[in-house]
Amino acid sequence: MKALIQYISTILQGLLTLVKGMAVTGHYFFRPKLITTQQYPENRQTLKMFDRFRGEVIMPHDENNHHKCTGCGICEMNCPNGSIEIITKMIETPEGKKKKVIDKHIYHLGMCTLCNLCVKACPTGAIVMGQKFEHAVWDRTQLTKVLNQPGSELMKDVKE
Amino acid sequence: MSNNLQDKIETQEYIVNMGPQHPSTHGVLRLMVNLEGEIVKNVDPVVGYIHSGIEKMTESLAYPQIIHLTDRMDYLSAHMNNEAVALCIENALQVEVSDRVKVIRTLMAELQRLASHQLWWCVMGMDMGALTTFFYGLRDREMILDIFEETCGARLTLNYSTPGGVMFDLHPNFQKRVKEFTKYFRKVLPEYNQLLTGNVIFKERTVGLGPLSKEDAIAYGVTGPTGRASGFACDVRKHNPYSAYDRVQFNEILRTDGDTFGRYQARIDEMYESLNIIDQLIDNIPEGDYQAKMKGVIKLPEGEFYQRVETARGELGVYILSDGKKNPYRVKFRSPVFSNLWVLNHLIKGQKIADLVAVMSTLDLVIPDIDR
Amino acid sequence: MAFDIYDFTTLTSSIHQSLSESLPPLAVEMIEWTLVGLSMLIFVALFGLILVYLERKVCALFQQRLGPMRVGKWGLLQTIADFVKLLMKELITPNRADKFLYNLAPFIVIIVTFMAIAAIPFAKGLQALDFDIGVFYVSAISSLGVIGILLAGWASNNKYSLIGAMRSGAQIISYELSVGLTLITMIIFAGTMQISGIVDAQASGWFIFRGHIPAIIAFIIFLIAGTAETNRGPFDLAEAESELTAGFHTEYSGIKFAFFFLAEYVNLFIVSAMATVLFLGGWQPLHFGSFEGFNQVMDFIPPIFWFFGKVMFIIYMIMWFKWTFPRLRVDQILTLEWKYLLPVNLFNILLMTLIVLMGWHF
Amino acid sequence: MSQDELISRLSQLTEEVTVSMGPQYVTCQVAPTHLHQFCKKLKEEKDLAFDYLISLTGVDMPEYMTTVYHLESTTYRHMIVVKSNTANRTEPTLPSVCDIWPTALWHERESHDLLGLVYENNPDQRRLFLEDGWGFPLRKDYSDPTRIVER
Repeated sequence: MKALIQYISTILQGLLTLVKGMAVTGHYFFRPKLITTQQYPENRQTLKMFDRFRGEVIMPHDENNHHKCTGCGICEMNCPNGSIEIITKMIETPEGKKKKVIDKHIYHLGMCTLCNLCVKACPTGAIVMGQKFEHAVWDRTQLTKVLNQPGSELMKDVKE
Repeated sequence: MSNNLQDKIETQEYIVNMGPQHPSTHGVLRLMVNLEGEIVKNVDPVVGYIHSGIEKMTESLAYPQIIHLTDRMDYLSAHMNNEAVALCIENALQVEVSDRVKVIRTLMAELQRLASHQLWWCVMGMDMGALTTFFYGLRDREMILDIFEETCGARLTLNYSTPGGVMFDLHPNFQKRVKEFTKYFRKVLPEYNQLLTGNVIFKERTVGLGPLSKEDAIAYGVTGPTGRASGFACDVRKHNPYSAYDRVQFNEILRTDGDTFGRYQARIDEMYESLNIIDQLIDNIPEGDYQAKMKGVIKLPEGEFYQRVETARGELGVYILSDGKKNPYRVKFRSPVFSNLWVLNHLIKGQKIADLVAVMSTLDLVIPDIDR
Repeated sequence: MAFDIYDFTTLTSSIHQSLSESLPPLAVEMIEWTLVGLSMLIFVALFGLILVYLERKVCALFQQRLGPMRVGKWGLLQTIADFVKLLMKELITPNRADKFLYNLAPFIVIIVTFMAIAAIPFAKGLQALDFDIGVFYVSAISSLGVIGILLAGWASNNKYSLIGAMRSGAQIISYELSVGLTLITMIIFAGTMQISGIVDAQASGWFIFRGHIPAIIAFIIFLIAGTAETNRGPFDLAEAESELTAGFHTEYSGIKFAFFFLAEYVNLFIVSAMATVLFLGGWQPLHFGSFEGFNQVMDFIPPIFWFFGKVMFIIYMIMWFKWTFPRLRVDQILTLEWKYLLPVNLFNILLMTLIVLMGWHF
Repeated sequence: MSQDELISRLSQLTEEVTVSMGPQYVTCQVAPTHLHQFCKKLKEEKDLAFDYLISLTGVDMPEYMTTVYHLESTTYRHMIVVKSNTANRTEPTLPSVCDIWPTALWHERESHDLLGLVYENNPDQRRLFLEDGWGFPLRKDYSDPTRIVER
């Protein structure tokens, strides 16, 4: 008799736990407002990343097409993956002195791990992390970018 | 005639190749499973499909650069990995970091542990066939990832610890968000229990399955919640406190059953403990610098340094052998999953295929941590 | 052509009459069979598509997701797009598969489901086959599907498939017993095996109310065993995605895979329809004793809506099971059947017999 | 046991061991011939009880190959480092400790795979990550011009 009661109670208890589980899923079934998923490409306009989001390395230019990069190469040294290459050139300043300036700041997004070490190490704050996160391209070569815009110059008040 | 036929029939070993592409191995792990009907006779894990040679790469990198590679070992406890290397370097250089850094690191580590355990929970449910758990777990994990993203700029590969501090100061919203999260998560965790822990089918499938004794856990070096469920007191946070773990009160979750359900319950309990730790620290984050003054080029003194931290999966050891240059001479990561994996064969012999999946998910394998 | 939404016999008999006026009896027979077959085919295809869409939406809501939203409004055309995709896919046959059996298996599965659907009464007079052993016919036919699954698993020459097929075999053979016993329980109560007769007997009240305790027990067991019969929910061992990748249909692609997929959903419909017929009164509206006003309102709703409403409710329950519970292990499935469902079932038959003998029912 | 006590206790254990204080932990240098015996004692002596092998690291010093064992006692919570060198680089052989600590089986296998160290009496000395015939990438003289880019 005892075994029979135990047998029936195991069945009932088992059914009870099942009903409890169903209560949780049922709770959410009837509350479609709690849905947390987003429809990504549709909500592109409203989608805003956090201000520290590390999407890619960019070099901000002001309205006169001036940047802050002196071409010192510290970011290149700090990069663990070799995704930054600095090509410098010598120009002559109006005073007649020879000066080393940046020719091309080459950035391989395909090799970048977005570790933030270059941005942290940059003494002049010339490069920052961008917010863009949609990096898919058709061709791998498009991932290699030149960060300084053509014809851009060093800002006046940046110390070397 | 019939005798003749019986002699002709050959019985072959039934070897099923689970992986490297298989829904329940959670990565490129390959298991050669020797079956007899449904019964597993032997499991031979084959690893190396995602070996990235981190230990070799570190030998040509400067110390701050090593840290971002460790994100990619156990990507679910990225912060703890970063912290381990940072602590090891600080230890070697005798740099004292500020209290603020210590507390920030502890908070981040506990959030990371929660995120990792949430992912483990939902994947465990999915392996057992309850697909809904997967979405509930991810839903809650998203909140932690948002906190990470706001402060560190990344969701998975944080690279937040640096030698001597952290990469950024805490975001002004950090405290508010974490408090929101802990309040919400304390409400949701009982739901987890209602949905999966108490379920009679789940209990039937896990209780008493694949028991691991304390002696075996120590002998096989099984650490983390997996080892603690067997009674192996291996919580590095408790026994060799680092960062701010010496100033918080928390219990080391120790269980005696050591079966699949014990390992499951140990992780659920650890989530509560992590919430406790966060609650103790979140309101009193001391002021201070978030980055100690470090030299431009970090060179470790000659010698060997070892640092142990507790990741979400167990004990991570970082062994750095330095010859005084700016690159380490040899770095070894004693990764928790590497040691935990090999106990699988010991646990699963004589059980069924479905049990293999259940046991594997309570070992909580992250494959890049095995391969490194 | 007379059409009455409350009684389809007028429609069918008017078609029969108009055909008989101009054609010999044999041709009439042929044309009628073709018409019935075609309408069944269209029904199965359409209902399968709707069920797949519903399943995706229902499971999305359980999981706090949106589900398909892209193709058409709220993703309504998603399953049609999927179907077109499946039609266009290449049919791959594994190298060392048993070609004949491999190709035969999906057809067995789909034909069996078609055969079973013939006996389902959708509304008054809307039933293709009305044997005097209708219940027996449905239970006999629905157990044939496992042959297709076994053949598929064996012929694929895939280790996962074979394990899945073997599991499926063991499972269906066991649960056939439970389904059969619950059917017997209700046959004892109804006193007939003719499906239309069972439905008619429930005009004064559904069996689940009239049969009280034993009928409710039988209903719960039928739900559990029926879920197992359809290889769904916590009993989807034959597919067991996290263990056996896709189980018995791992190697199938394109339209052959679609047959298995469709058969699963049509089986789901058949089980739900049988539960409706046996417990929830088929197409009979809900009546409460002497509430005349209420009963008249209920009568106003056409029987076909009653039938599909009840079927959808049971399908929803089975989906709810699937998206909540973890999967059982193979030995636990057998334990559940032989240690719990079978004894309870046998006891339940005794109880039902007693109740019918003593007239303790409503 | 404090670290000083550990040093004196370990020095008494056998004669073939040089015990010194490392940067963090007590370090024991043992010759390969005595390694197995020494490790067995470490585990079996009641007051030492080093039952937990945390980590096993193979290191390629240019002149010799080393294996570093990090050990902990789960009862007393003291830690030591054991090292053993072998000068033979073509076939560096050390005794296996996998019968003492089963976890060593796979750590030794990893070390064998990446450094070419051979552990005697280890039953499973297959390659772990790499294919047969691959070099030993963690050795300092390993070169792979196609896959390694020098900076």
